Amino acid sequence: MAFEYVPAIVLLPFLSFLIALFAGKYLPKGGALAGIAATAGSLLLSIWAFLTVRSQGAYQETIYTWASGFGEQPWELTFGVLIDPLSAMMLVIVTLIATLVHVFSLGYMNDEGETGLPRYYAGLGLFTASMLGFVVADNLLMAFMFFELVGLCSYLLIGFSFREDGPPSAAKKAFLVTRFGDYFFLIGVVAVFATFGTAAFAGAESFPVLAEEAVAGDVTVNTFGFDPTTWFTIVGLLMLGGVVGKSAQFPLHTWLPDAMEGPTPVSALIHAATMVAAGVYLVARMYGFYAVSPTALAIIAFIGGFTALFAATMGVVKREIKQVLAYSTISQYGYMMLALGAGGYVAATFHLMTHAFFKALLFLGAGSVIIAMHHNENMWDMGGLKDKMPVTYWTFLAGSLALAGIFPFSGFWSKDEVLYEALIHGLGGSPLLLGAYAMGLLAVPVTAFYTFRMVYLTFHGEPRSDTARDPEPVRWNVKFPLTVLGVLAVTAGLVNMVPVQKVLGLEGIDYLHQWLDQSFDPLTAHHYAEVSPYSSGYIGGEATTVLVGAAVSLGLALGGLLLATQLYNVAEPTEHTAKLGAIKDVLYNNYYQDEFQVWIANRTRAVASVADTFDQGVVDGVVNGVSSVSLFSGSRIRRIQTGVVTNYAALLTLGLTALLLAFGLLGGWFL
Amino acid sequence: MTTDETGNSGSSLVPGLAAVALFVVMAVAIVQSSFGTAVAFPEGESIVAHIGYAMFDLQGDMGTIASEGFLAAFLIIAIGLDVAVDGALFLAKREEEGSIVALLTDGGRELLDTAEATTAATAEEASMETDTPDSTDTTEGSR
Amino acid sequence: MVPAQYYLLLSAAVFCIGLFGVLTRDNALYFLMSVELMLNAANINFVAFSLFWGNLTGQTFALFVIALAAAEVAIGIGIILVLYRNFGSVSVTDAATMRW
Amino acid sequence: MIIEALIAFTFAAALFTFAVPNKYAGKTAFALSLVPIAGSLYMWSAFESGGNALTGGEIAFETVIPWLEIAGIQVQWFVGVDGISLPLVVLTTFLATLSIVSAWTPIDDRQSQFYGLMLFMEANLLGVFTALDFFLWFIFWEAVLVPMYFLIGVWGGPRRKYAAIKFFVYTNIASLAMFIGFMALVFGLGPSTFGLPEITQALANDQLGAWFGLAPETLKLIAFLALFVGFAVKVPVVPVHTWLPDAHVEAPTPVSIMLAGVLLKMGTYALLRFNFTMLPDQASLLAIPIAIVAVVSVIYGAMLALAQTDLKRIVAYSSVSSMGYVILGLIAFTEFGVGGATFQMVAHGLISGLMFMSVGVIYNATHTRIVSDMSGMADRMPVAVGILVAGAFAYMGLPLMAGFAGEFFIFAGSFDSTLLPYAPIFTALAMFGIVIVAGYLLLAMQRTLFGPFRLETDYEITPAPMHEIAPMAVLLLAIIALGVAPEVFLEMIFDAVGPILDNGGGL
Repeated sequence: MAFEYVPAIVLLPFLSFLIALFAGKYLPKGGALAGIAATAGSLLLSIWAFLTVRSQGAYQETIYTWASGFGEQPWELTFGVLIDPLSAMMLVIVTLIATLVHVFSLGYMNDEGETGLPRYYAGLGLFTASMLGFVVADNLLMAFMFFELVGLCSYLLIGFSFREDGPPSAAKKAFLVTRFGDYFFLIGVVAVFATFGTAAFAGAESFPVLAEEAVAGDVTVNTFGFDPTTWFTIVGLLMLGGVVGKSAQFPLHTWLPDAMEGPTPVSALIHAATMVAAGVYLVARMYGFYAVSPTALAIIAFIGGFTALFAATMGVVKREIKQVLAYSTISQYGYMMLALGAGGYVAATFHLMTHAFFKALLFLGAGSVIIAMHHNENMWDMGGLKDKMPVTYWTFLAGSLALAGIFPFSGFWSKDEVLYEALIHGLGGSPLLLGAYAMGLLAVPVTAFYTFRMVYLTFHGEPRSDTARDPEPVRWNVKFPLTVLGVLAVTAGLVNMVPVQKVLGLEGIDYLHQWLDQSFDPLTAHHYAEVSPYSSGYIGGEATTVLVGAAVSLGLALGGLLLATQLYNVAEPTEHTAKLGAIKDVLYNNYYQDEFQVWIANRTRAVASVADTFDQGVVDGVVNGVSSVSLFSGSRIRRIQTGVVTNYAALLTLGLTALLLAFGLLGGWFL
Repeated sequence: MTTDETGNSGSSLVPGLAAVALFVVMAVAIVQSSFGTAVAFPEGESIVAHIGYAMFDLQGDMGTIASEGFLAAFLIIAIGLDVAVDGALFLAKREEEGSIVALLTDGGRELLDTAEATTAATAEEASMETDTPDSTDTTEGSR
Repeated sequence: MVPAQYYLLLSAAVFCIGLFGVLTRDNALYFLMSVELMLNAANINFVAFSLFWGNLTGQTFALFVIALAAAEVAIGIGIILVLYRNFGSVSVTDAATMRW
Repeated sequence: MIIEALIAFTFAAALFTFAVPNKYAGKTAFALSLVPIAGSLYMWSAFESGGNALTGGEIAFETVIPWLEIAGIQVQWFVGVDGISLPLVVLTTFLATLSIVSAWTPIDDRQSQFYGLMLFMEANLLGVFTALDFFLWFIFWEAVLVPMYFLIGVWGGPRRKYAAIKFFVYTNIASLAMFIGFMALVFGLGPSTFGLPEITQALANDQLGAWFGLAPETLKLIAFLALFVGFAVKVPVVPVHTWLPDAHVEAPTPVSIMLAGVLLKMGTYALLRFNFTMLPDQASLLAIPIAIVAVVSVIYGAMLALAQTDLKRIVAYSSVSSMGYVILGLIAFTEFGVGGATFQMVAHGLISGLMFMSVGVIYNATHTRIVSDMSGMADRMPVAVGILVAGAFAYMGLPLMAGFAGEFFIFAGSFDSTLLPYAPIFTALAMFGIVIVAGYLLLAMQRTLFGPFRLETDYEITPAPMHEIAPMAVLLLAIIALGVAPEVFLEMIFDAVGPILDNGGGL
């Protein structure tokens, strides 16, 4: 019953997009109310679908045939919905955050008197629709399509303030960098079609299942002359390009900090909670395909672990509050990738969920601070906001504790499970994973440090500017979303208390594990665990390993927190970056990654202008050369036309003589 | 060739060699060729009279020597000759100022000059007006 | 009877003499005369082959050619007059503005 | 009968428009051009696909009337459509009307002649896409050049004469090569008519004899090369593309729309009809060189677009790039490859039409097309810029817009090609074009449309008038509709493409 309304989950925000776009300027609040109504409606329908999945199991239906082939390529390119535990959970997350962000936007955009509100709400609506379309997609092609649409909305919303110089440039960069990743993704999609003839995620004829059977030798597919495993690794890595781009993993992460040029609610919705999650979600969606390829998994884990550490170090020195959050986002998605690569399907999904809540919370909290600070984002101008905006402070603190991974906030549970999975599978004979685990572990104290550096600089100490002394108050429409998310950030971890279960031996409190096992047969969590190439190893026993792992990561997090307290929880904090020496410059400049990409872009344009010169000079030069040769010879030959009639007569005579001679010789007249 | 003989009339004989060459080629070809025996005209018939018949398409009724009918050609040539004579007169009658032929060859410069001269003339002295009709009369009279 | 080749040789000779005149002279009046020669070369052929085939068409046509020659001279003289008027001479080399 | 009626009406409309006073010519031409739209829509609705017209499939709306006889070969008035040509006929009628409307603002001189020539061109284009007799087809093919020459040469920009002559001479020489190539085939075959179906089927049945001392295989190869060169210029592919940017830059906006939207498709349409339908074996023999040409066109064209500073030149070079995809799809010889290439012809026609129209609207307001001369146009012309942005994204292959559908079909088809060696590598290389196209379009948009408002030329910028926005909106809607429901054309295209693949395509 509920499943029949699943398309409406996607279409409702789309409707609000149309309303805001065409009628927004005639509506009160610039179309915000339509957006809130639509996303709230989607939220309710999603919850309904979620509950129905719980009672009736997963559901898949093809809704629309986009194109269908025949003959040797009988591919059905369809749109359909796949509602299983993973997508139902994601639907609830996306619609919930979208609704809250819409409400928050009332405070951030409408109350601040921004112009272009219909465009803003149209963008939000289209984004929500595209993201939901991506989430419910039942095949890779549909997923790719909505993946791209999500990118478009990101472009439109980052570049919202198009009258300034920064946002359009950041929007361009975001689209271009993710497009570069999507290029590989598209090759992957095409390769999947060419290999399997289908791109369905679920069902007996779905490509992850076929891949599994092909590796086992049960079916043959077109692997273009490669060994099946090798070919699936290649295809999987190609599709990983899109994931790396969208989820801002190294080396395509550079767009995300720039994307903070967009309005803060957009950063919360798109660049923290949902769109960036699309990449990770995609890997989780077709995890069965990756599971057959150990190499691809190892690469995913390594990219994830490296990004987690790499991005965290850059977050340490940033001055703007949103920049810190941006790098922490990159870093946290690194954890999810690490989990996926380490065979921790549930762990990744878990962290995806908790991160969505606490990062949305942190961004909205930062938005609240930015409203209060009259759009000054520099943390060194803040300070002492704790007393003036208590709701923001306490919720922000909850989010920060979750981000830092402090017991018992949600982030602790999920991050701990990620690291645990990496650890046991690493110990089980995958030294590469241990390397990734080490990087993930190293990132823990760094994360805690920059998180609390941010908290202390923003809320503690003495106000360091006039605006911080007299901040602008925020209204209910800001506080309400913060409160909801604050509660979730504290409690969301309770859905999956695996360590507690393992240590205390309690059965049945790993709700998320059970939940994700309810899907169609090959899409279940324990099936993935079976397929994945890893085996587990423990330090001592399982419970010991859990305890050791949790203790180490919690200890490191607390260490980072304490260091931050030491340095910045003072009345007059000073910059300590000078102590980093030469590393400081490297970190400030983001390891010169941006410079490197700008350099690549400039090289490309230099090559382009060389090509242009070549085209104008050589290719067109040949054309013009041919024409000038004929023009020149024409100008010479026309000199025959002397204008003197005697010459014409002479030419006629000679011509006639020559002609007669020719005919005579050929015809034998002179014999 | 074209430049150095503008003054004197027809000095260079070199182009004439082409004519000689043409003659040589034609002569060789002619000498080498052979024709069958000639048919010739029947004895006793008046050739001139038969030409007359042919001219007026009467050869079938009156004559015995084969020929085409030329009445149409005769009439066309007659008209052609008339046109030629008229044309010759037309070309010959034009004198000085503003002739069409002059315009064709000088790109209209003369017309411009004439127009300026005329305006200048009318502005300066009106007495000249009597001269112009006079000259026109003379031209028409010569026709 | 005289063989046809002789007539043809004569005609070719007359034609080439006319052509020679056209090629070597630049006085337009010479041109008229030379062209007259060339036309008459054609007439010789007409008449010769009229006799050869026993058909009067050639002879009749020769008459037309003569008439055409008259017309040509009439026009030609007119053109030469205009030529003289515009260029101050009857040399064909001076009337060389229609080139290139 | 409907096809003759359509062509005859359009010719008559052209003549009538010539006689209408300048002031009313635009509106008259618009009203008259609605009739061909209605006709083509009727054809579309009444069309029942029945295979490929050339390989013996059913020909819809067919008319065969003997006309002339040349060298013992019968020339016929032979027209008809199949699933390949019908979408192009619909595209032609639509774009012609929209470009006529888009001419209302920029064309302020000799309007009646301008619109008359536009309609004349439309009539000939309809002829090109419907004629099934080579002789008839060739007449229409060449007759398209004449109005185009005048439209560029009379109403064009400062270097219009250079551009018009270059366009005319270049494409005409190409036509010559093509004509010779085809005539070699005709004389080798000695068919009884110039009908394309007869020639195609005779070639498929190996009826080609030796001619002029050339063995049939050699003759086919020569003919294939001559035809390919002839059509490649029209498409155009690298390295015979240089007439295109010049022609586009000098041509007025509506002419650019027709040039990019329909005229370029003549080349790919003819490639499909002649080279790939009649001589599939030669195509597979030359698969690698052709694929190289396609990939080079995509990448090189896109790189050139990246280096341009004139908005119109950017779009012009990107057409070279997009046409490269079509060639790649054709050489793949798979359902999705060839079908996608045909679909891409229509899609690119609409999208490039929209892009040129948008650039034209900006030009009408600013009187400049140089990127560095302006910025922040979105501030002054929000609606036009909005549609331009949408069009640019369509060009980049945004899903649910026509461009993505075409490109995806082509990529999917060519990746899977069994005929083209190293197909996945060629496909992957060509696909990199989608990154570069995003690069240059986003860069150009960022510089001209966004940022603080600045304009070097002294013109007051007002929002674009309704009659400039409306055709853009129509095109955008069509692009989205085709992107959401490609089946409307794809089904009939696939139906007509299938027999081509059966006919050959494998060595």
